[in-house]
Amino acid sequence: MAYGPHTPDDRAAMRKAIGVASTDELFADIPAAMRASELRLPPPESEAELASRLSRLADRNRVDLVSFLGAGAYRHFVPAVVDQLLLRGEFYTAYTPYQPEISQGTLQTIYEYQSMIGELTGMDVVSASHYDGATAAAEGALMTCRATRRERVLVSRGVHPHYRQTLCTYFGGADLVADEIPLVAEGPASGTTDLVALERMLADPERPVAGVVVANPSFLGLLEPMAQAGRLAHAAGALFVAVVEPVSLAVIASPAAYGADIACGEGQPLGIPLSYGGPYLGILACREPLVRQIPGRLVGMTTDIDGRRAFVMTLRAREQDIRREKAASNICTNQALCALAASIYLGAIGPHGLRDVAAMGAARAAALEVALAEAGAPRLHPGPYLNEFAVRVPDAAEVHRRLLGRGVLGGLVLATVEPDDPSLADALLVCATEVTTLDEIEVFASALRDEIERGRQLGLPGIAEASR
Amino acid sequence: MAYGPHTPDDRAAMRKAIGVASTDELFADIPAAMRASELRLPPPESEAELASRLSRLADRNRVDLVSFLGAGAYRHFVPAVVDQLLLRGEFYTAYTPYQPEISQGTLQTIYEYQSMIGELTGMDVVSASHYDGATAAAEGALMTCRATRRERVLVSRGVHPHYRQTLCTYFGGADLVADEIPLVAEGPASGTTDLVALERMLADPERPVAGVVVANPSFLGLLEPMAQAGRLAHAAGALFVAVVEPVSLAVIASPAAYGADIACGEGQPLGIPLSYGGPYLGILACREPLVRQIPGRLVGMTTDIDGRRAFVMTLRAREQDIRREKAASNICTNQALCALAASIYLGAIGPHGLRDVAAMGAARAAALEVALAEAGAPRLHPGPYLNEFAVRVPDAAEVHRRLLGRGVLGGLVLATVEPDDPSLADALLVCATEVTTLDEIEVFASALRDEIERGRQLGLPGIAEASR
Amino acid sequence: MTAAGDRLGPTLFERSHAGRGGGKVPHPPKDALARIPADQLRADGPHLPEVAEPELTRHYVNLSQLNYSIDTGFYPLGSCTMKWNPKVNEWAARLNGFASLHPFAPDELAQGTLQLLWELEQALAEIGGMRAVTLQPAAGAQGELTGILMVRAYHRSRGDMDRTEVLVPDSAHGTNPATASMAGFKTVSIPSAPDGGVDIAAFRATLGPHTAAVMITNPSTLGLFESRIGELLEAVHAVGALAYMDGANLNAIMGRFKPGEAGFDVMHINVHKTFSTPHGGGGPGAGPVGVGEKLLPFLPSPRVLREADGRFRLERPGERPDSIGRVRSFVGNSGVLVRAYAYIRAHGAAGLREVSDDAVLAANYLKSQLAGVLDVPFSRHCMHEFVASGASLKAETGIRTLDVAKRLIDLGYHPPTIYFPLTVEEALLIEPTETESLETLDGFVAAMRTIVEEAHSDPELLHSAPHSSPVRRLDETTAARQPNLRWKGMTGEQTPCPD
Amino acid sequence: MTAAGDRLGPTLFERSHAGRGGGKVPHPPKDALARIPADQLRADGPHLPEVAEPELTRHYVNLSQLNYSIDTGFYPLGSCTMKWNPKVNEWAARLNGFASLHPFAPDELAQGTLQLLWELEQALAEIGGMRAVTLQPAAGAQGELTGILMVRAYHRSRGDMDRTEVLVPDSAHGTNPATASMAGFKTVSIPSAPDGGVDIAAFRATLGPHTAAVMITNPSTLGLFESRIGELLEAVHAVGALAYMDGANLNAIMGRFKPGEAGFDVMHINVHKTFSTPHGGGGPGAGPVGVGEKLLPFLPSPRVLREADGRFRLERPGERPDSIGRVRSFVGNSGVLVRAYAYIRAHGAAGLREVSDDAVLAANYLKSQLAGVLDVPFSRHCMHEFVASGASLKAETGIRTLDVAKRLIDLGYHPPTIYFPLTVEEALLIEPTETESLETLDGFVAAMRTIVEEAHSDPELLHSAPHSSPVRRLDETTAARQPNLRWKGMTGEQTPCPD
Ligand SMILES: Cc1ncc(COP(=O)(O)O)c(C=O)c1O
Ligand SMILES: Cc1ncc(COP(=O)(O)O)c(C=O)c1O
Repeated sequence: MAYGPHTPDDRAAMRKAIGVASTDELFADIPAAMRASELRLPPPESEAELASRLSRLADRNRVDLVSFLGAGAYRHFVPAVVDQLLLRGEFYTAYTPYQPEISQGTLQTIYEYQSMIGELTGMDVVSASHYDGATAAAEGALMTCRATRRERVLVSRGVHPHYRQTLCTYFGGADLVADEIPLVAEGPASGTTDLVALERMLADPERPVAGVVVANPSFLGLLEPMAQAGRLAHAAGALFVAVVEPVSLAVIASPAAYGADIACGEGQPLGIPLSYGGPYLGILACREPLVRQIPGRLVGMTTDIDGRRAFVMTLRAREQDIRREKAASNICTNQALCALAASIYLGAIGPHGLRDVAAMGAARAAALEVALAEAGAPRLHPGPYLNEFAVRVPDAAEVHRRLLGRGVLGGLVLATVEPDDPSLADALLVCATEVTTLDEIEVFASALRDEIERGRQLGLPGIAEASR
Repeated sequence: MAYGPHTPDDRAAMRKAIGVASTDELFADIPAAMRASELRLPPPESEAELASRLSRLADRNRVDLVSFLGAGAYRHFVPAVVDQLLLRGEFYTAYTPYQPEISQGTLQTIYEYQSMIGELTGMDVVSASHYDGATAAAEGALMTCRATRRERVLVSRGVHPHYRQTLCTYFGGADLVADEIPLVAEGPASGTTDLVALERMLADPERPVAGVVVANPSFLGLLEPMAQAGRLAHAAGALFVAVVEPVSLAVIASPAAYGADIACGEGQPLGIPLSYGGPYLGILACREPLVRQIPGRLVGMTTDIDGRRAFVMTLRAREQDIRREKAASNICTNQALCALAASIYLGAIGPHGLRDVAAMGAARAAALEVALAEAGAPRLHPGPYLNEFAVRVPDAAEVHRRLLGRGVLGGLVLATVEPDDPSLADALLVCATEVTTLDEIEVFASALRDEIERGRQLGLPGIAEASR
Repeated sequence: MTAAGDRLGPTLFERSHAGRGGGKVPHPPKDALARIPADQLRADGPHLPEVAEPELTRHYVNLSQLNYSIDTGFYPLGSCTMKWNPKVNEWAARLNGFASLHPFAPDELAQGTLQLLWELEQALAEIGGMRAVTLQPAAGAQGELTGILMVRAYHRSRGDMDRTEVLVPDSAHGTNPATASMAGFKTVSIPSAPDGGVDIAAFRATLGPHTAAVMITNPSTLGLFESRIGELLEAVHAVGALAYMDGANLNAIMGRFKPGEAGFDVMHINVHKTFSTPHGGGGPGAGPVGVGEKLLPFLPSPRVLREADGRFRLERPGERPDSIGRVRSFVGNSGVLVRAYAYIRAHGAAGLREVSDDAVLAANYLKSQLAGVLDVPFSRHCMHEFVASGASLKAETGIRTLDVAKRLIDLGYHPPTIYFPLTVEEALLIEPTETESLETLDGFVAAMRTIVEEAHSDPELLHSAPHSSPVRRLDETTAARQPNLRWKGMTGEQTPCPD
Repeated sequence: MTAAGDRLGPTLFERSHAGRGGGKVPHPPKDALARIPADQLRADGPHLPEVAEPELTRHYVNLSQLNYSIDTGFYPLGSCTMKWNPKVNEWAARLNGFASLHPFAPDELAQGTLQLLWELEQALAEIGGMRAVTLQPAAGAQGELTGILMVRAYHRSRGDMDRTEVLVPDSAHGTNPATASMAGFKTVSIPSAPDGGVDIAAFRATLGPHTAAVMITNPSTLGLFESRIGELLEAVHAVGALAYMDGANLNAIMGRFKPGEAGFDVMHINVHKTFSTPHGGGGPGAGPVGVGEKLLPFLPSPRVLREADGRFRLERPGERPDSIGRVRSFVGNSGVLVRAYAYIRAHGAAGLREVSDDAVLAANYLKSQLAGVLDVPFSRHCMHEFVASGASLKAETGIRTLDVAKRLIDLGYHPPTIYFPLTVEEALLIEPTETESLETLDGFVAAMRTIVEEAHSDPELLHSAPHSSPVRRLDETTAARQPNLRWKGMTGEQTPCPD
């Protein structure tokens, strides 16, 4: 066997001790009629062969393009110390810290993670991690229903579409209602959550609202009127859930500052590789009064019988292994190692470094805005943004495809994720971070200019429309 | 500062405690006239900038060619476990284990390294590592002079030219003599050490020989008449030094088996990356009677005051820090981490795996021999080889250069390292290991066939000569 | 610090000193945020630790050494399959082509990962005897939710709206009932028979037109193969319900039993158990779900598709209207799935079967050796794990299973899972896995013997164990009564960045 | 194993069990070796350990935890510059383009590394004030040998054959005299003056026409800058000898003193000290050598050259006939040099100067704090390290420096270098480096205070220290009298260790 220690002699010794003549006897409980058909899989490979297969597969992915893609997952510089510490077997080959006496490493790092996310969000309670931003948002929304005993949440359309879809799946299962708050269609606030609609939706006495969920920055990169949305929610007896991006919190107002009750979001930008969507880090945090509603693990500080400071999982009565069908959630395995990655990243980069990351992204994005506008792709919305924004590009999908051939991954074609929103039909969502260089912006802008020009000359439908 | 902890406040506090107003005062002992001129270096870089600079430099190296280059440094598959364990800071950020109570990790791994190399070579004593194969060979040769109190060694021309040159540098410094044993020019033994010449050189009563140094396989890849050479050396009262390649020792007779007194060689093939020549691993081992002559560190097994088994550096009276000008060598810092890499590699691959590596290299080399011969590049020497051999190629340097353009690194142009040996004028030294695929051999052979053909058509001088 | 001396250290917050650290990224222009309205900007903080790289590293290196882990010793935690995590898998997942691929990368840029995911789906379907597999769920529990939501969608699609119950054996893992609740079902607990299997009569009595699904863990959390599985499945299907298999214990049965072939309609797999992806101190894992024909239309979206020309692509939004939708963002925990794929390719069919055989052999061996030492309530052959009990020991000596577990720590072993399953008094659920040597198993048995002797000769030693661990038994009551869940305030002063 | 319980384990040989392991490489055809004459083949063995990957890993992980290291704590080992080893450097050296480059790769395939090496040579020459630098030597001691061999070649090239002596201060590191011997010279020891500097009068008396070179360590191994350096160099050159500078202590003087500018003819640099490449438990390092005008022709070959078109190449064999030749295979420890380059680029000129300033500041701070605790024989400002002495303590309490060192282990610190330099009684050579925080330095001082108190109150505690380390004081006598230098034979039986 590839990794196991057992030799034929070892197996014979074990069989003898057990008192069976063959290993087959141990499987006698499997009814004869139900024994498995032959297992058809490719033959085993030595590590050398396997390594070369995996290298070839990895090389089939193209990660060499100049990229402006964000949309919920972000490229950042990760200091080398992060991965080298993550590779310590004592961390990554340990289980959930059920035996605190020999798990203080994991426990203290989780406590510190909770503390760091507490600092970023301003929240009192931080769960030890959820699967990703989408499920954290769904769990956050479910918390509002449990806490208020109401059955309806309002979710801004500015929340990442995957999060909205996940939330719908979870709410559908639980026989709860999730309604969408529209975005402002025109004017200076266009693209942000429609506060008038929100107020109206909250006012329905038949259908009391448990929670209001708004993202800042929004999926479209816009800064949202969080304080106002929160006030409206609270006025209607609802809780306010902020979906946040953690790097932005180095410079953008914290959920606590604008009165959110629950903060959730995707922790991937904190030192976690893109890895085609996972493993990422679901951030979920809340104010103290909601502590018994929060799902997932919590680690607390205590002492041992010798009076030494120590850490332990606590308030376990919320969890499935204790409460079973009455648990706050079914979550068991979480994303602890990703939480560790985020902690080490934050420790390595420090508060000033994190501010630099956020502000550099903002600076590069401003340069990108100017360059793209000059290239013929102006912003779609006028409001303030941090480091991501939508631009109007005639025949966006085709232009985007052609840019790939020129080595540029020109952000996200918004129509592919929001096919039903005509306002996003010819638009790209683009993003810059601290790793975006001015050269890359130049490359993107000039390639885009060429392609728009080319489309105009061909008189493609999208272009025709845009030039009307 | 990039990595340091000191803030301006910290520095002020330290200055205050010391009682100086400025750090400059601490440097008052530097005579004013001798203060340094301004240091002119490129500006500092953040880790993000530095990482991107280093990536770009690394990418300027071309390591994607199909390679048949060996000649003293070999490509091998290295199991992933090797590097992951080497990255453990407790190993690589420790110093020489001067405090054995808190260095048992390093000490035990060195003891195990000594034991493993002892198994491979059959020698009783193995030094904790030398700089590389070349310096190990030089130190091995120096040992023979100390042990015999004679001043002359004979070195086969079949020893790697870098080793011979290094040995000459060391011997020149020590006012000792190193004479070269020629290779057999023709016949079935051509290319191997000339035993007749050796016998003659050993016979000179005026110039008694301390040691005879022969490599197996030789630089040209040939298996040498080690037993005979050793017998001749011993008959003349000289010691016999074998230069060995450690992977080959899985299948080839060990130095102990053919009576060598000292074994040395390059340990790089044991799981150490090519890294453009270093850090590598100088293997140096000897029989028990020579233990007080061997330079470098030795770790021995002992007990602590509680009777627990433990390891410690021992027989230190050979070393520079104790014996100063009378030491066996000036070596201090060695290649301990590379010795650890070799140990982990051997532990991971196991004795059977190591045999597979050696035998697979032999099998691939045999296929390569056939393919190259068919392509027009026959072997230069008829004798047996393991996995490396020389082939005659008309206009070798030019053909080799043109192969690069076709993505093939066709071994070593022998004339570049042995410019004075006419028998190697139009020859390539090629090598196969377990990572060489049959496809790669095919690519090499067919490209070579084309290039030889092309040269023939152009009637290049080298070709003209060869077709005579 | 750790090779000798006290092994505990301060928090990173206590190590913080204003002005330390930095040097990782270039500084932005001063006016970088000038265009952002002031009321959107953060007024203060965040007050994160400021430490230089050396101190940061020591902090984590020293903390890591306080952990027990597979990489340091034997970890026979039942139900968790703490098998070896191969090092090549860690290398593979970090290959730049995998690690730097953006989840919204157009399909044409993602062919390597898409192929890997597609091949992995095929392999898991083959192992489980299922028609198709989704890799989207992030963990076993989310796999369960995904599966039960599909069951729900299936019944609804047939207009069968009254199935409000999910049946779960009393020995089941807590995630099973919790999942049923999250999916809007009522959990009905079904009792175990004395032999550890499901009580068939009670089971039949509970089944009915309200039953949406039965969730069966097979082998069960008692480590026993459900020998009446044929009868059970027939009864489930006879009432129109579906059969869910909790495949967390798949490690016992690869190549021996394919749940889909046997008649299960849906199952989840824990790649962080059977397929060796590391547990990470609590995660991440992945919980692929396999389905039979009936549930195919309801699989979450997007699926990974192979086109006629051999290229791979993701399903587009809305392409499969009956899908239950998304259960998370993007396609799944791809970085984890790379490891599972590597594990399966390293083994092939024969290797995986050998894994299960060796896991079962090791468990039965350990059981046979412990039989005289502790109670072993179920005498028939176990699968990959088995339940022991400290009931007699407690009766004789007053030593509880908790004490035994804590004493094991002193002897250098991670304790087994204790007090689970809930159906066995003073339970120890012991799972050696296939990657532990005979010497290791024997060492563990010897330690258990020693402890049982100590229970008679020196019970106080056990009550107060562990003695040699970095900390000793903890005050969990205070932790819960006055929760301290985060550090507040830094020890140093905050000042601007030095570099 | 390590989070609790006994921390020692068996050797890998004792863990071996025939038939374990494997799976790493494919099997060759059976007849792969058939073409090789039988008498060339190995008859038996090698009897290397056979272990599976889990056991192998645990072996090394657990062993690693028995080590003290920079990554775990404060390591003030004087003369060794145990500074922080930045993690980005480890990443860089492992980049495939660097790590997989063959040393015989044609220059056109090696432009990245050649450029790096060339730039590094320039940077080191600038820091040392030298004309040129060779990166070939594998360590400091080999740098010394290279330098002294160049000195020898220089004198010979001028027909000056009678220079048979190298002068070395009595406080010098052992490699200096050992090097002189290896290069065929006689070592003449020159005494120190009471202020720790060279005794000028004695020095002048020793200098003469037989003097080939003087090897000066500056700052000296006492941590003192040689304030009479101008006089010394003048005297050396006046007799036609050359001045060698042992630059192992360069960490103190970057940006403050350039040896080449000051008049040194040749120096070596330890990149594993000043430029942060890890010590690796004993190596590898690299010992670049800088030379002034006079020794330029003698530099070892090959050098790295930059062509007019900006491309880089290696010197060809024989291209520079006066070269002393090779001192090793290939161009040098390139993988180590990548790390040194990264360190220099991370700091730039200001950063390197700050490194030295902070190293000197920290050493003087520590000295000031320890002044009342131990003897501090030299009162003037030290450079990056300083000598303390336990002479008074020994006189008062019988406690030796060795006991102090061992007791430090219990308190969580690596001891300083002890009994070196040889010129100071009961010496402790203490080098904090620039990467240790004030809190760490203060903690060390407090520990020293505690120990000195204990020396009076509880001397037995110190005689028998350390108490908390994995092993205690060793029987070094038996180790040397009956050396056991390798394991012979495999056991597979021994199972003292549970993991
Ligand atoms: C039997 C069983 N089912 C389900 C689960 C839940 O899996 P996960 O922890 O991946 O959510 C577990 C994990 O502990 C389990 O043991
Ligand atoms: C002053 C001094 N010179 C020379 C050396 C030798 O350097 P290396 O150990 O790299 O050979 C050392 C190293 O310990 C040293 O401290």
